[in-house]
Amino acid sequence: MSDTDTAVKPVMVVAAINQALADAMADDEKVLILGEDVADPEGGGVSGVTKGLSSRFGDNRVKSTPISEQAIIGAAIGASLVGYKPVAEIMMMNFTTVAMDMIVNHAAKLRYMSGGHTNVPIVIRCMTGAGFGTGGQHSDFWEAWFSHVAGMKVVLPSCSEDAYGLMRSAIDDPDPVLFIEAMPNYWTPFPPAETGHRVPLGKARVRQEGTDVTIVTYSRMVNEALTAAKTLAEAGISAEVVDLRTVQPWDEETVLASVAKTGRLIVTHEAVTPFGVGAEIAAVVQEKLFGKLKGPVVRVGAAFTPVPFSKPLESAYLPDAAKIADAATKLVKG
Amino acid sequence: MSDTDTAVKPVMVVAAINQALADAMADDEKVLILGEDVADPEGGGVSGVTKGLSSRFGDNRVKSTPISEQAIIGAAIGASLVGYKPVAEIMMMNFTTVAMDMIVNHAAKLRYMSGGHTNVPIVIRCMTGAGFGTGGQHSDFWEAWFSHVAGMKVVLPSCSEDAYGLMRSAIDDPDPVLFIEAMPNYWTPFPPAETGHRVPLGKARVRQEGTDVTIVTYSRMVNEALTAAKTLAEAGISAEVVDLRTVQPWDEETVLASVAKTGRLIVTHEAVTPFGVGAEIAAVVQEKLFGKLKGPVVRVGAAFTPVPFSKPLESAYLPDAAKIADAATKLVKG
Amino acid sequence: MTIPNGPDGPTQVEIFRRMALLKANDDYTRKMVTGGKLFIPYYSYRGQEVIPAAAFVNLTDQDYLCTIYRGIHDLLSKGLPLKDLWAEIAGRKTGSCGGKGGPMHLTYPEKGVMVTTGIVGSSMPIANGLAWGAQLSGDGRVAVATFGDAASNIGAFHESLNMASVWKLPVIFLCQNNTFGEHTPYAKATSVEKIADRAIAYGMPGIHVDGNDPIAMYNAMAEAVARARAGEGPTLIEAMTYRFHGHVFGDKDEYMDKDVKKQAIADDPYPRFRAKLIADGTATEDALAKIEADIQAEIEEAANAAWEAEFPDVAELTTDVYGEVA
Amino acid sequence: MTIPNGPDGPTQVEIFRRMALLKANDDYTRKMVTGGKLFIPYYSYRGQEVIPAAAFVNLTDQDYLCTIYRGIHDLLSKGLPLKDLWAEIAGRKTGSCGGKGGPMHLTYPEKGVMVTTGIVGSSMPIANGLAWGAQLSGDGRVAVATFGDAASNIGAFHESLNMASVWKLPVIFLCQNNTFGEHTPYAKATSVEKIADRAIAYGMPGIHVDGNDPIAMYNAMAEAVARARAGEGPTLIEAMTYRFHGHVFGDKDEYMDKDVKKQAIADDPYPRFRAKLIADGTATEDALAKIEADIQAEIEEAANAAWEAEFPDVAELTTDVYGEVA
Ligand SMILES: Cc1ncc(C[n+]2csc(CCOP(=O)(O)OP(=O)(O)O)c2C)c(N)n1
Ligand SMILES: Cc1ncc(C[n+]2csc(CCOP(=O)(O)OP(=O)(O)O)c2C)c(N)n1
Ligand SMILES: [Mg+2]
Ligand SMILES: [Mg+2]
Repeated sequence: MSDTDTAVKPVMVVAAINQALADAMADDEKVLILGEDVADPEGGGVSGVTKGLSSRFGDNRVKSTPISEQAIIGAAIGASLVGYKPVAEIMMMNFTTVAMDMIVNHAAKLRYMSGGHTNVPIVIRCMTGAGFGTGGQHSDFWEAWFSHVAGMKVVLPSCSEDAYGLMRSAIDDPDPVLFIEAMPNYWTPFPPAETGHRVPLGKARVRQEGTDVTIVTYSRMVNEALTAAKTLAEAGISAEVVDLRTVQPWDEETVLASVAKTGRLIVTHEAVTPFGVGAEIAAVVQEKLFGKLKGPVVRVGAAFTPVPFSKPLESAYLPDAAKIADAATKLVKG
Repeated sequence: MSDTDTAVKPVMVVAAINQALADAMADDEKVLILGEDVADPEGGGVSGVTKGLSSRFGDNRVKSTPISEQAIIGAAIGASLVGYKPVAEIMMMNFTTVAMDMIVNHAAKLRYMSGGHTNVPIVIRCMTGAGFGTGGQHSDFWEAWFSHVAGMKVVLPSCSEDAYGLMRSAIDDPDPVLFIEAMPNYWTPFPPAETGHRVPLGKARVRQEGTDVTIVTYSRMVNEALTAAKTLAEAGISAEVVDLRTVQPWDEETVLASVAKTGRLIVTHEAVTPFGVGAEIAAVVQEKLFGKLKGPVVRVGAAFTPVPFSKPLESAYLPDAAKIADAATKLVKG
Repeated sequence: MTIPNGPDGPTQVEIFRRMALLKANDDYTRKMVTGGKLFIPYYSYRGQEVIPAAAFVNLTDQDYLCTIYRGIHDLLSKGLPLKDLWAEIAGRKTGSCGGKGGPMHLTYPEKGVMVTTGIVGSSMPIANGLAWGAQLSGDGRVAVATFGDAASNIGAFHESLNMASVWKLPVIFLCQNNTFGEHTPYAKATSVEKIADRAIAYGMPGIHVDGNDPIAMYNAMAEAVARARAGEGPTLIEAMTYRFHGHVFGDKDEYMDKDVKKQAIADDPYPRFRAKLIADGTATEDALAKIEADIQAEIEEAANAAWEAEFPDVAELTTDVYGEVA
Repeated sequence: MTIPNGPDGPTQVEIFRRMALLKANDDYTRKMVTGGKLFIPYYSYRGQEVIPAAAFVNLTDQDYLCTIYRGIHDLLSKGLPLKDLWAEIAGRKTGSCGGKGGPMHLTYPEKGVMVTTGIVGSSMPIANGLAWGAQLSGDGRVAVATFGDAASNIGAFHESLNMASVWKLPVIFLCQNNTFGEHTPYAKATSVEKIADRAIAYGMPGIHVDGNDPIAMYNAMAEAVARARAGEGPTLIEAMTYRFHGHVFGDKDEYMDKDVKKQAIADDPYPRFRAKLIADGTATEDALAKIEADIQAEIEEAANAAWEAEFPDVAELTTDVYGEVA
């Protein structure tokens, strides 16, 4: 936060990411941007995240691409191998599926396979999230896939300050970082970050302290968890909310310390529950805190279905504050 | 097994899958095969799994394809939408990355997105496994990815009888099934299946009964687990070995029954540990059997690295009987 | 290949009827979106109606279609009933997909509408499979994949056209070149002057046609369909057209050249073809006006039925994920 | 574009030296595999040596290369030192990748060897990025992606050539057409007579060249390199050749026509070029023989050094997964 005492104006997440990209480009001329529609003649990205950047830094450093996701990531990888720091946009997370080979077989592995003689400092941005009626092919959260791949880092900011700070750290990072943006809170105003702010990758943030139950989450679900915490407080349950911010690597230390204190853990994310990030956290926590938990680790994720279109189904599909509060209440009250 | 008392000749896993495909094609003319090199002029597949089938069933039903994995899965999906039952080969699991869109955005979702008006009864075969010095891009196990996608089924046989029976069930199944073959036990002889044998998808098999610890596993690691069980028996530890056979959906009932009995669980697979199938099983078991476990659920997977080439590194990377036995001993003896 | 003689009078009227249906449906949909009755990301196809209207009169209900998010014109011309469409885009249980698919995933197998995809390029690999099925069955059906100009730059396009050619599949790749991929103009993304020329890379006939000319469009498609039915393999058709609105209806379409857009709208093929039919004596003003009025009534009826229909029960959330194992 | 005059005498001898290096290295590798000293899946390039030998004399150490599993000839011609190669394929810690990469993933940035991939088609998208880097830096470097004929049917090929053309990247797509993709013959998988013709689809020059003719191969590459360095964009080169062995060395190569194979081996370009150099008076028998002898000694020395080197320590398993965060 600002160290002056003037009131700071909240900024939207899109603006924070835009600012982070602009500041990174200004600080380091090796930072590049590429992706579909990212340059200003094309509107600066379909959500305007890269608005103004091509005008300011030139067409060479901010390039609109053909619809060719393999070529986009390939271009980013190649440029990164020779000293550039590309930030590649793959519009929606579901479209990463056409570039998976480039991401997991190449970006993630080139450092290792070359015995450390090369590395791939790229950032891959994508957005996702249900709630807009975009249906089955535009809303999935697949952070668990990429977290299962050695060599990848996976980041999911929940607010403007973190979006800025995580993006700066992702660009600084010497390895490929998947940066997943939650559309449903793109346009929510949050307190801004200071210029140059960094959020170290792999460091969680305790968003609210509590003593009865820990709620571990990230991305858009942080707001739901905070809302749930309010509901729970009214019912006399004190919830601690931990925003992971990075899921690969995730901050075991912070999570274990919190759960050691509360004795109870809810993990919640928008991704479908089975084989999701919650499974990994549950697996680690039940092992490291065996015998010290007051109840099982409970997961609250989306229903195990494709994302439905129809509003009532889409709402039922999604986890939310009410479902988190319910689960926490059951866990605490038994 | 055969109900006659003549000694049955063991068959290799490759032969069992070949037989299952042949029998399915003979039983149902809608069954098709496509993939790179699968027809006989091309050798009947790089591992010979489809040998003899194009000669017997014709070039139309067994088609060698261009190196075009998206087109391969697309062709399978399209044909399946109009009544065929294609079995598509994507040679190695790492190459599924170039067809991920077709698999997870389309094959897995078309039934749901069409409100049940269409369905995609395809089988996608691929092989994988470290141990052959093929390095970082030919050996990954990514069953956890596909298990995270609603609409997919994921099968990994460990022996010839199951390979036959699971393949027959996969072909019968009305939905997309990913059939993952472990190269390291392709050429191992196992007891054969009876003609027409089916192994229901989602049903585990207790390969060895025991009372002190349950080892849940699948694919090639089943043999390692059985070897570990022998070592453990010598040390006075009685291990129950459960072969999941299907990881999506996995047989919760059998696993929970076994762990309820032994009070201890090791999950082992060749995939890297973090965010793997073991995480999901641990998460479910710690919840459903909370307070009834004698120790934490322990996972034994590959190291969290890309697959290294050099033999000593590759061996260190892989989980094996010794690592399983160690983990089980620690768990039981504390 | 015999060169077709062009559409006869009744066929021209049928093409007009479909154009009228598509245009009126787009107009009404935009009205409903603007008015806040319909909450969907709407990819208006206004300006592109001629392509499916004229092309698909060459198809039967048994032929297959794979289309894309911007494909409601394709779907309607292929026979998706209005009431199934409207109920679906309104998310009602009476929709063609029970409300689960929505506007980007409309499916209606009774009329050969097999897949609507939201992933650029993905209509093509699946169309190959439908065509392979038809080839194996020997039933004479053809499969059509529609897609945009920018989709011709994605890998799936290449793999599909190559496989279709090698396998001589009865499939037609119908590219609707509206000169934009989202906000990016054609030349900034595409390295060839005419997408039709890419057919050369696959030893396949490529047809470049004015997709706003119903007669030319009909003829191009007739030729491709005849080739496919004769077992002579696939065709790539590039139909030139223009999108009157932004990529998603309501976006700031500042990336579209104002003058080009103005001119395109002035050249709207709909009134032009309407006038031509009357001038030719193929139809009377009254007859066409009646077609239009009937269609308008039908659309409003379908929309109204949708508003009144129920939403799917929440229990539907978890059905249709997997089928029943026999 | 100025048409090059062809390689001068010393360049021809250098081409021969590289051919000799590549051939002898393949011969020796097969011997080591057959003899059980080397446990690797070996993708022999025997028969394809002329392509990188003649093409890459046009490159500097600063130019970039992305090659494939069947690319050890490319790597050696680009300058990968023998001892780094042998130690790597033997899995030793002294290998170019510390034993972690192995024969399919050799990397040696000092000589511009940036990526060796085992995924068909994936050399191309990354080569674009290297070329983009060169373009941005204005350092005059070019990037070369090598790949096989069958790889020209995969999506990454298409996306890469299109982007390279639109962005006018200094990249050369060098297709080594050995008439097979694994076991599948060219025509069963590829829909166009000449892959070079696919350049039309990208508004890019396509060159079809006899990849077994060192002079023609040199000239084709010289032209492409000149174009790239002049900022005139990418070139697709299809170099015709033949693979003397099966896809993986030791496979049953029954899918290869016996007569064609016999003829190809009879036409081995290596002895032909050797004889030509002597006949032309470009080099003496003694000089060439000395080149061959020196190379043989160097290869054996590199291999022997590899056998004697240590394997990486097991602690190396978990290093190089992530770098250090500053
Ligand atoms: C693989 C993939 N990448 C990106 C997108 C986002 N996207 C949706 S439509 C579109 C433009 C497609 O343009 P074109 O193919 O010309 O079709 P049009 O929309 O003009 O009809 C893009 C980039 C997508 N849906 N799928
Ligand atoms: C995406 C992908 N699909 C399949 C394979 C398996 N594969 C390895 S080499 C090869 C044949 C490639 O042929 P070509 O491109 O002509 O190169 P060549 O081996 O003849 O040099 C195949 C299919 C792979 N490595 N990657
Ligand atoms: Mg377009
Ligand atoms: Mg080849």
